[in-house]
Amino acid sequence: MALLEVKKLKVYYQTGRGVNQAVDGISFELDQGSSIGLVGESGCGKSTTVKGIVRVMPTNAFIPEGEVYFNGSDILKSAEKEMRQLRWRDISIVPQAAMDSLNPVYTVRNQFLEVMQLKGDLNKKQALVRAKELFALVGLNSDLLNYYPHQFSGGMKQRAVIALALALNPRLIITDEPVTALDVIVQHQILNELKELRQQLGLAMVMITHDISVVAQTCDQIAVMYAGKIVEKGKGKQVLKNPLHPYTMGLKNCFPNLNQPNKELIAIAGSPPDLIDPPPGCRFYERCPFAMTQCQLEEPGLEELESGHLSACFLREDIDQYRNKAKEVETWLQVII
Amino acid sequence: MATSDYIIELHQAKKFFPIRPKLFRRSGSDDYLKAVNGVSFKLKQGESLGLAGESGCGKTTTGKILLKLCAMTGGSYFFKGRDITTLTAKEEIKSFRKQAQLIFQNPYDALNPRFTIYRSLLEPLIIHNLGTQQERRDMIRAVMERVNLKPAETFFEKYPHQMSGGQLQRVVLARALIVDPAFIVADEPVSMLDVSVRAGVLNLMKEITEKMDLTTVYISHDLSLIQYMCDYTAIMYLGKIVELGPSRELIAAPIHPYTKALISAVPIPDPDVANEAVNISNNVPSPINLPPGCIFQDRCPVVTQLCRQEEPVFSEVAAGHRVACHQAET
Amino acid sequence: MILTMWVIATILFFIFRLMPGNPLVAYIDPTFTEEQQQILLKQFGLDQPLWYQYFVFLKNLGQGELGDSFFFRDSVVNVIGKVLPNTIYLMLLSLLLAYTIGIMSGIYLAWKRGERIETVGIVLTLFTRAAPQFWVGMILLAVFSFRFGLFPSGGASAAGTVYASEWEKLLSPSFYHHLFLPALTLAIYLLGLPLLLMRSNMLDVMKEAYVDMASMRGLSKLRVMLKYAARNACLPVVTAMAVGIGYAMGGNVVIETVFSWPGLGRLLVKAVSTSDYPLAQGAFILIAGVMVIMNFVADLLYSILDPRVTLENRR
Amino acid sequence: MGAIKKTVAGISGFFRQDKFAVTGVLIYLFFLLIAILAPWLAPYNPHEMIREGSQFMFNRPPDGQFILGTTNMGRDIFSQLVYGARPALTVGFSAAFFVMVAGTLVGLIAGYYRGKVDQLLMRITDIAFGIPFTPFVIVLVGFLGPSIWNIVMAMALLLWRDTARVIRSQVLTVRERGFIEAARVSGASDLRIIFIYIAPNILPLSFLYGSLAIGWAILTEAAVSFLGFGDPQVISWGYMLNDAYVSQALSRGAFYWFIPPGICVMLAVMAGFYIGRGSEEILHPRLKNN
Repeated sequence: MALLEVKKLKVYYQTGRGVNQAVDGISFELDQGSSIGLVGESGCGKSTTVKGIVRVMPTNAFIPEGEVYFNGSDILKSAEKEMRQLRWRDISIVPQAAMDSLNPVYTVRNQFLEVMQLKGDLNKKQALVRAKELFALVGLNSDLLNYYPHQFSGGMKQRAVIALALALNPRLIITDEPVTALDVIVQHQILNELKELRQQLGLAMVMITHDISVVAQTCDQIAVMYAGKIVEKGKGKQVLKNPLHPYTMGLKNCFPNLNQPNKELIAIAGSPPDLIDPPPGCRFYERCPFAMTQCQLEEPGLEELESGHLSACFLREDIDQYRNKAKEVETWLQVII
Repeated sequence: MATSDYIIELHQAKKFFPIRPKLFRRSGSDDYLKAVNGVSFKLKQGESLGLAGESGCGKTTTGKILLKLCAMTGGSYFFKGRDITTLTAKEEIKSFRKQAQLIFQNPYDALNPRFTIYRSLLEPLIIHNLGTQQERRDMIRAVMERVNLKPAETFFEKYPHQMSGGQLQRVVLARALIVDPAFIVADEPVSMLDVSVRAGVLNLMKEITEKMDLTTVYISHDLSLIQYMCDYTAIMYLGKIVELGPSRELIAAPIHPYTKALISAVPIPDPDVANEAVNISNNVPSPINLPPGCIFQDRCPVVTQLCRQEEPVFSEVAAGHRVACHQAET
Repeated sequence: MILTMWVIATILFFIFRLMPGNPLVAYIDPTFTEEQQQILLKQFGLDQPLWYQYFVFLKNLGQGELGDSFFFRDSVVNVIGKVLPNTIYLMLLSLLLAYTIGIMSGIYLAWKRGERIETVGIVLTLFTRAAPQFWVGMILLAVFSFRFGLFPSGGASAAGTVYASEWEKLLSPSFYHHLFLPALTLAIYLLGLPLLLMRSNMLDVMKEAYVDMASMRGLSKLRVMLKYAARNACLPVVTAMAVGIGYAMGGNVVIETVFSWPGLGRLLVKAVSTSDYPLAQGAFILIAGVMVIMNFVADLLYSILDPRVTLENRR
Repeated sequence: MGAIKKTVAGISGFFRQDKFAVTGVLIYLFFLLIAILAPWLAPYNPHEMIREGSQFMFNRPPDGQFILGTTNMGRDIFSQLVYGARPALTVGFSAAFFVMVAGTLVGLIAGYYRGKVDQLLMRITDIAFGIPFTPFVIVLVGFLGPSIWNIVMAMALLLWRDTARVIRSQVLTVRERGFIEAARVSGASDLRIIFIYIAPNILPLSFLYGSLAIGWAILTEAAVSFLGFGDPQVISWGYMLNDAYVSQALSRGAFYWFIPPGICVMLAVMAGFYIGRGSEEILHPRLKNN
């Protein structure tokens, strides 16, 4: 049984102009100890997905349908009180803005002890011992516990937030752009640490990022999101080496690669559709160089084309040929917005 | 004054910020944040240089110095053979402003929210008194088409909040180009844009600067981007350039231990490439009171006694490739 | 701070000396002869050149010497000293009421964001801000004092009562009976600031990542609201309270007059209307001094309460 | 279904926000109309001691003849109320105008030039903040003589301070924004940057403070008149309240005398608050998207 199973989850936002279908029916599952990367551009719904899973959402967000099974039970149906029990004990989060996720007017120690005493049923002494252990685990000096968050550097803060996420031995950790704001060297170290900690503690992880280079090296599985939907899902290697969806192919062209100085960058023309009134067919239709009439009318479902490798696209045969075409600039110039 | 071969000649540029003394702390004489501490390079027409480094290394301040947006604490800066630091006459400053332009990191913030796109592009023409009414309209149309905002008229009356990030960055580029500059500084030009849009803006900038033979300085934390865009790369650390050379050479065969560490830390979008170990510590010393010797001594894996006593000279190891490291000299 | 005080004192000096309106009118019997008037002028140093008067004024001010009141024929310090405690009691009680109720209601309204009760609350608060204080006082007087006779109609003590000491006054129920209506009026007026400030700070703070994260840590909503949102949101309110003390001193003028409360504000009004300028000057300088000090205290409080301030200054 | 409900709630909420400003403007238009039409609306001369035959109409409760009754001197309260709109609006708008212009200019210059200029101007502002407002107005009016223009001047001398401080901090933020740096890079002069780039972006804020100042000014004029330092030639709402207070209207329970002027003051002040709240949204449409 999978540890986390998200089924057709929808998270919508109520806005002044109408309902924004930010996350529109996404499904994925995650086994104990494995990891998945949700990759996509801003506004594709990856952060909203996480908020929906743990149900800590802005007041104008709501979940019209979907199921989220954690350890076999549907947590979307559980009461807020039970949900609160689940948060941090079983599912913890390393947020996007780690810098701002600690309360500036309390010491780090205060915030560690609070979680462990209230949620972990430890007494103060035990909690303090545990806090020191956690700091050691992420490579921070335990003296730093007595400091205020603003006295930490970006990397230190990120480590402290990771330590806090591990405080109650959760089974699942969700990291939202965990290294985006950091310098490359620190970024590199934190990613490696996350990977080691995960193996050491047998944690499952959902990682959210816009940067395919980051998931390439940290996650077993990758799900590529576009405009509120998962368009492609598979093992890391499958998705990055042999993409099935034209969007993934295009996305790969957008990243410069330090090892390939001659690689030419190719942009994807246009921008994602307005999710308040999305078009009926494939949401990538307008920007897709291989779009067909069918794509405009009908929405392609996510289908398994190779073992464990799924794509939501009507291109289901001869994908190699398209993949090669997608590497050429001319292909993408044909798209007229 | 004789014109020089070089568009940009920056020599030992320094910018120190005084640290405000605290009420109950005795203030030492050395309380300066040395944001830029002796940066030198020269650029010929059409050449491009990328300034890379971690946050706080002084790359953005260097960019500001190049645009005369902040006064230098020390050093000299010649632009087309003219000493820029001593410019005082309003007309001369204006003429420099016409030739040196800036592309911003945040396109959402770089345009006046109360101006239409047309008005934003008209401003530089009014300020520098270029063209007649009709000519101005044609110039604006031409420059917008040049940055692929076609048909230009459909954008004239739009406000910045009605446009996407990629389109805005094109407008910003157009605003820089409309006065026909010789030199452009681009400060993290795409870091605020979505990945799929970045490539378009980068390619456009590359194409235009090459076609117009513009001298450019790119400031970025992203080495892969700099390699893609620039002829030369300079790696900055704590206000100094530690290594400068032709981009591909520098990235393929880095010499300075800091450059090596930086390059090995860059994530590669390829699951087959094994993730190299970075072997330097992550404590960046404060740029306020630095010890004597090499600025990298505390983090360097190959540090020697010499490094703790003497500052290495920034010297040439190959044609156009300079490094500030004692190990590189032998 | 001392500079600010000096400038204010100087402005004040010149305002008072250059004003038309002969201060002697209030003091001198019209039947006095020219000669007698001259003697009085000399007695108050009014025959000296202006610059000389200015230096004497500064010197005296430095020594805490404010001259003699024309009207009360007593030293200004004494006159003010007698009424000052009353003003302080009034101010403290109403600040306490206003800030306790204000902060709590502010938190409550932020919590009820977007609900009908929020709009109602805000409109009601705006009413308290917009209603003239003295008018609110008049209504309270007319209803509770004159119509129902529940509270005395003015003053700080029942007619004929003389307290032997401040302590005796503070222990007497009659004093609080007199204090209640003016304090309530002032509190109603002061309430709006902490309430609106607290609410908008709460709404800002609730957008911060650490508040979201606290909920994600599975902490209860009440705990998140109080320990995370309210604790951070109340910093500016606490400093506003320091500034509020200064404003309350100044704002008392009207309320003290309505309730005939023997305080500093009423004294100032009386002094101005009788052209008793040493007294008016003294009262004004005292109120201004409190304001200047409280502005300074507010800055100080802010840096003490917020651990980030010292760092952010350095950036 | 829930979605539709939420949409409706969202839209009506949006209108509710704007309604504030509309209400404020309507209230001012209403008072303006009353002020202009006062001679036609008021049944009596507000100063006139009305008598029927030889009988003075002292202390008459409201009836068909005197809508709001008469004062203890036999003056028609309703007529006084109508004429009271004139000084209120005059004081409110003239003080607010001065406050807006002076405060905005000081804030713009201090915020843009920073350094010594800023320090000097902010020191002056600090001093203004150290002077207690109501006592200052009372003292100044008390000695300069009770005239409506002295009241306006006394208020204007101090009220600019809030606007200046807020505008300055806003200017400090705006001047760090990219488009200001862009203007500087394109060689725009300081004056051009201040008035063409920065000023339009802080205008909503100075309107906001201007409209709040209308409220404060009306309120202060009422307080000063109540304390007896008002212009005796002018019948203002504050004067009416003073009249009622000193004539024992409270003990007589003559609510019809002192309730209406208070409500008028309150409405006028509220209208200022409402416009302040709304104009921000009208002039700065992008705020709505967030």
